[in-house]
Amino acid sequence: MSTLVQENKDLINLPNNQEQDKQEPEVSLSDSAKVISPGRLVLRRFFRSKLSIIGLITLLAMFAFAFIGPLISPWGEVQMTGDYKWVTSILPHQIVVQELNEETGLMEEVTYVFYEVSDPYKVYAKTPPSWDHPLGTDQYGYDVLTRLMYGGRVSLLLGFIVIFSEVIIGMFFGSLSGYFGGWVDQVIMRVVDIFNCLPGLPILMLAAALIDGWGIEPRVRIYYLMGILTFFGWSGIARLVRGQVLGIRELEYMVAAEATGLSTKRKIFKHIIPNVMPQIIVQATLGLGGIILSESTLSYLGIGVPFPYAAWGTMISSTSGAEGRDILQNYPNIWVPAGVCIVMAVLAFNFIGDGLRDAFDPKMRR
Amino acid sequence: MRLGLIIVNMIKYIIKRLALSVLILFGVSIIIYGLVRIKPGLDFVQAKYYAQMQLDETGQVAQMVERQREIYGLTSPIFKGYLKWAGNIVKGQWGDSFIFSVSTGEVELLVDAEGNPVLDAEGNQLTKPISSSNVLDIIASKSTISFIIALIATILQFGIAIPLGITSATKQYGVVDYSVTVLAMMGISLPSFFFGALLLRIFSIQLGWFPYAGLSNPNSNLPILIDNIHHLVLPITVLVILSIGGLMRYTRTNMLEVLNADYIRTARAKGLSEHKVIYKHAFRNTLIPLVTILAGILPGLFGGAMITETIFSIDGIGKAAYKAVTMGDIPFVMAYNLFLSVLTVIGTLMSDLMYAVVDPRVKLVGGK
Amino acid sequence: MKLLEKLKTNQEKKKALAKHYISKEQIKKTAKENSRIIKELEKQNNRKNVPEEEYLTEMKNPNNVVEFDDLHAYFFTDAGVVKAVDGVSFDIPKKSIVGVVGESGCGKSVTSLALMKLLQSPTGQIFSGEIRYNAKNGKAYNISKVPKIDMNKIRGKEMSMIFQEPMTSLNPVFRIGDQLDEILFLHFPEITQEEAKQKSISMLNTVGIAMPESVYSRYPHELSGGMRQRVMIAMALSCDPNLIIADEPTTALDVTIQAQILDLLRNIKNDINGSIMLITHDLGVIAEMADYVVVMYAGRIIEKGTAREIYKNPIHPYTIGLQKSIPALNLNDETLYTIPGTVPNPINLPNFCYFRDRCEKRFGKCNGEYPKLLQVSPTHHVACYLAEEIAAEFAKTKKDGGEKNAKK
Amino acid sequence: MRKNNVNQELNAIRNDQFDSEIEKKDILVVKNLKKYFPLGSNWFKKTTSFVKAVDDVSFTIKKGNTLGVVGESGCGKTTLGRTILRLHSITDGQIMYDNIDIRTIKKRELTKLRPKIQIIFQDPYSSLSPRMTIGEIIGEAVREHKLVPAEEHRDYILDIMKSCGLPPYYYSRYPHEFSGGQRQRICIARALALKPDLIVCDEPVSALDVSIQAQIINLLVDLQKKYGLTYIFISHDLSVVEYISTEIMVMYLGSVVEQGTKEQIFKNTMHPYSKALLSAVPVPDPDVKKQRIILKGDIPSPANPPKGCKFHTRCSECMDICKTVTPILKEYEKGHFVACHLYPQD
Repeated sequence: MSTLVQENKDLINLPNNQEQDKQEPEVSLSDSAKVISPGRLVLRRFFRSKLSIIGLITLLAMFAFAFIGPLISPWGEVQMTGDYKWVTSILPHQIVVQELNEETGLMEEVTYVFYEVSDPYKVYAKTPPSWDHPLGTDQYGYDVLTRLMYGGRVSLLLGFIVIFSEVIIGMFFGSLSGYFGGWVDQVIMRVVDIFNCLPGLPILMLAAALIDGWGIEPRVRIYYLMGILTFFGWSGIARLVRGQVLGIRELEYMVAAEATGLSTKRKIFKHIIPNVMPQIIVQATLGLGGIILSESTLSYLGIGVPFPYAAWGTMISSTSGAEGRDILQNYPNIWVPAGVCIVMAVLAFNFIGDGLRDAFDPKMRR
Repeated sequence: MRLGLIIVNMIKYIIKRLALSVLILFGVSIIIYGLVRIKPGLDFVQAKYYAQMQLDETGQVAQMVERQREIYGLTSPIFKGYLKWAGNIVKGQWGDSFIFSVSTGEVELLVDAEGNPVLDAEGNQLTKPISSSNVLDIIASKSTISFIIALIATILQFGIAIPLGITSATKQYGVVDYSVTVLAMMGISLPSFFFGALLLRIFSIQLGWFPYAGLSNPNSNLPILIDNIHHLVLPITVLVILSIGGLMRYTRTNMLEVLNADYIRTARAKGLSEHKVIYKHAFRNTLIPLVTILAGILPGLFGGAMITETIFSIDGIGKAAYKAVTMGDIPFVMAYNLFLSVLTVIGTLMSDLMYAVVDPRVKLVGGK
Repeated sequence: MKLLEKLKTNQEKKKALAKHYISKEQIKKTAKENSRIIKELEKQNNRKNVPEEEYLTEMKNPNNVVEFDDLHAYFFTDAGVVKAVDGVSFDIPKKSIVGVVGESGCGKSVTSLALMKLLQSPTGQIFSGEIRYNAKNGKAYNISKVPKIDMNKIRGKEMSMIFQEPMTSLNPVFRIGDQLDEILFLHFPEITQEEAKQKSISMLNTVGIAMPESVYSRYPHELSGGMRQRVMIAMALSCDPNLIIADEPTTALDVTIQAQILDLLRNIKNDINGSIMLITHDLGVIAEMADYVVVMYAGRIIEKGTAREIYKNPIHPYTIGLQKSIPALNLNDETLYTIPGTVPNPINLPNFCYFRDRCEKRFGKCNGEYPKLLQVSPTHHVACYLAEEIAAEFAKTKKDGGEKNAKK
Repeated sequence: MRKNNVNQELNAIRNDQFDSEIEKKDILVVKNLKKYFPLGSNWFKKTTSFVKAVDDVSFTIKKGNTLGVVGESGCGKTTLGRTILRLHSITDGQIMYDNIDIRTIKKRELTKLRPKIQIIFQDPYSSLSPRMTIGEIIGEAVREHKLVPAEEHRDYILDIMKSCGLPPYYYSRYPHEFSGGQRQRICIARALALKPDLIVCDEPVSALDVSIQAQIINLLVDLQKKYGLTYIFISHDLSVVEYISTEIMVMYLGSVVEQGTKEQIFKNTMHPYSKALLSAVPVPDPDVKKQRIILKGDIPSPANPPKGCKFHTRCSECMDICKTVTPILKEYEKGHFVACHLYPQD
């Protein structure tokens, strides 16, 4: 009989065959084959989809552009182009220069308001694309390409930090609510309900506008922005986690974990969290796109990333306001690239998120 | 008898949900008020009138500022202040906008110093329109045009997205399916301000097919309605394209799920044509999850589209809110947020009720 | 040196294993090939305005309702072609119950879905073979060639189906009455609303529903599983079909409810003028219900015959093992007999007997190609080399008998 | 060696008072067990009605025996199994495992007791966590309870796997690679690894194919002989229960209708429901045409069971008394209990 046993896994050790000597087959396929963990299976399925690969490549390219690009670029984020040796500070539409006051014979700071390439200070604002400035310069004379890179830094980094904090908070409250149930669940879910009823953009605007009034340093304001986005964004993840935990709690392997007397810590960290993770990862990836959109919208409204720091939204906001029509009509090189960058980043995250969802759950394709 | 029981259950359910809604709105108002109060230094009312107060000799401005601060409970500690503000909200005093005022439609009869009516040449008493900067009045007056735009956009959105979503589900991996996926992805990924600007640049500035901004053109010789529609084409396009993607995907996913159900196989086994299987048996079941979307429509209908209205200079509530934010009109922004939250709560309740209408399995039970 | 050796052995191991895995190129190739085949078959299926002559055929035996003739139903997946039904031939005679039995994944459901042309398109396709159907009007259709549109006239009216899950097989948003009436309106367009309602209620009465009027206006979720299955049967009966396909009709039900439903099925079989194709994995149910039994294993028929032949005189080791491994009431043995191993992977099946590796009676011949279906009695067929002798004997007597007859 | 330690710990929480009451061999004594699930509540969060999933069930199992629990859906057999492990809170009654009162012991002591009573589930697909290897699944609770020294852990697990018919290379694999029958073996190994005395088998073979079903049943029987296990075998399949059990309990809507040894239940069936259940089982023999008792109607909802005898709505021998008076479970021969008005009730 054993001569015919080749790669049949189940023939060995069956109660029926126990009388016969059970020689385990030496090296069969099942013995030496690679162990495919669920994680690797997901990755394999993920890379099978063209769209997810496109998304991943786009994202990597954008990261390189945003984080390596500025190191190569000869221009700075707030470096004005022109013959401006005397320029000491810059604000929107105005420069302050040191000038000789002929009456007193002293050097004095004089503020000039400018709109265009102007003599005698030759700030090269709104120059068309050239070798020096592949995408031209904007209305302040900054290099558009370099600003795009710095804007990418803000958007991508901010997106990742915000989603990470959201996931941490959401997972904490969601799993608490789903695992313990009862009044804990009631309280947390009502709070989540409240956050879900808040209007998205308007409440962000209210918060951002109020913080605007605090007169915080521009550098620090980005962190406040992150805080606001996290504060108003965690509830969705909490609700998702709660639903998942509730579902998993009913599954028989959780009952088995209870029956074998595992500790609560082990049940949560070994059984619940790893099985909730797939959904969270998908949601977080898709959410990243949303956060980038929110951030750029706030920046567009002028209450996000503050000037003079670059953000994609701010760059597009040059199409509104006093000289908006002019820029909209005559200088697409100033605002179109920023829009394209936003679309590309959000699309990339959406592609990756979709790919991951299909990979995690092949039955629910798209 | 049975109908009676259903109605009683329904009323019980609604009462219970309303109680819950009040709780939620209570929480929402705490967050909104809390945001306003965590501001250090000068409070927003004083800040707004700071310059005027310095120049004010009669003390009128200072009085007005004090009245405003009373409304927002800024004079008391935060907890008491909240109760004061919330009480005012319930009474209907939502505060005054700093920057907007609208005519209430009523007029004040003009009188001179002695109290005699001021007459014009023909002997009629002169009048002065009364204006109000109460935020509720402003919201009411500004949301009309926003509502019209949103209504058209929503109808178009549903009318286009649902058939397309169904088609792409039934012809999975076909041409329609791929185009729908791409379109949906674009819709989700495009920022409205960028897309609006692009459309303006191309269709208004470059090609000149559509007007640049506003609602009507006084120099136009078109009939007023046609002129309005002409102005609204671009903003509505933006709204539709941006919201259509999500709805299409949602329809598609749900349709795919329904098409895998056992009862669809039963319907096919009956000998029903594919058309009937999809548009009768599958579609009714796809409607069930689609009803949840209704919750989001209500705030969308009355809340205006902030960015789109701004870009196309349409004087709706969205543009007003945008202006209020940029100019620091916090009373208006607070009211606007609260207004939207109320709409969301009502929308959720309505969609839950609709659920019971669409899905016979759902029973509204007051107790549970 | 050692490192090199290790590398070498690793390489060899990889190579040895490679044949067990599908490479990316292979996947691409199969996907491309699959989509080509699917497209062709779908084109065939989606034709419109096809003259009836194209799919008309002759029954081999006019006393059969359905004749499966070398049916191949495949699923074209990216991992390879799943030959869910691979060369199945059997007949369903008029006014009889034919039981199809086998374990999950043996292709019994796929066979019935192929007959109804309800295979999950586009991956599931009837690849080749004929299914001849003897219609009420005396015509014989070749189901595998009938285009989708014309199939709608056959489904529900000529043959109908009862599914396994009564809980999910009725549309939850329509009332029972609407779902019953719908099939009547569809196949008898001239029927009035009143007549349809009358007919539906009488149908509900037939299947033993106590208050048909009240059930008529209820929603499916208000009924129990047994009641829903009765409604499904009423729906299947309402157009007086030639053939009812019952795909595991009682698996999801409780034992006492199962007894009710089986009783009902037995009764209606006497009332109606048709046959029943009963698919189940439960040998007990088949024994009680069926006149003829077809045993399937891994997409093929391994044994078929009358119920008595299969139960009293099984020949194929799988049939024997299956019967011995059920713990039957009051038939206690010391240990339960088990068939070792599991059902083979349906992709890339070997070209020897699929049961060989689990079979206790295998011998040298079993390494040869897949055994043909041998006839061992006028109604009994077995696909096993063990039956060769009996088959030869039978062939001889048949020949003798034939000669005798001829002489007479 | 380690096992003794666990036993010592358990001895500490054992209540000796009961020693005299029950025989030493009785491993599990269940008395008047009730499990009610709250069903809806009014505005003030007070439960107004219950589903009586398990209503006054008593039984005793001796070591090495198998108690079969039979019944149709909604009869409370699964709830009974889970309540015995205190996976549900116990509404009322007493569960004594080896003189330990499971209802009243503290959570910490319960955790220590857990390995002694194990459970196997119906669905082999949802009872294994998809992100753990087979070795982890079987071994994690062994590690948690420190049943074997850390250095012997792997060998111990491999040993257990071997006795469940699982080849050693499964150790580092994931559940998604295995079929239903193999998964069920893994579940059995997980339970067995904790050196249990009692295993509650909750429909362990209902989801499996016929040929695999036989393999699993045989494995269970072999393990019982080898390790002296006690089973509570829950199933709706009478033939499987008859095969594996020594005693049988027939349940209907949360109550026991008949209880006795296998021979008593099958040879001398008394309750009309048991009779109907037995006659409803299809026999795989075309020549046997048995007289079938076909019950009328559906199983009533457990949330709203009929008054009197719960079975009276479907019973062919229903009398007037059945509609009003609930029959009590009474012993008619040694160990054979029936709850039916057809037999003298006092």
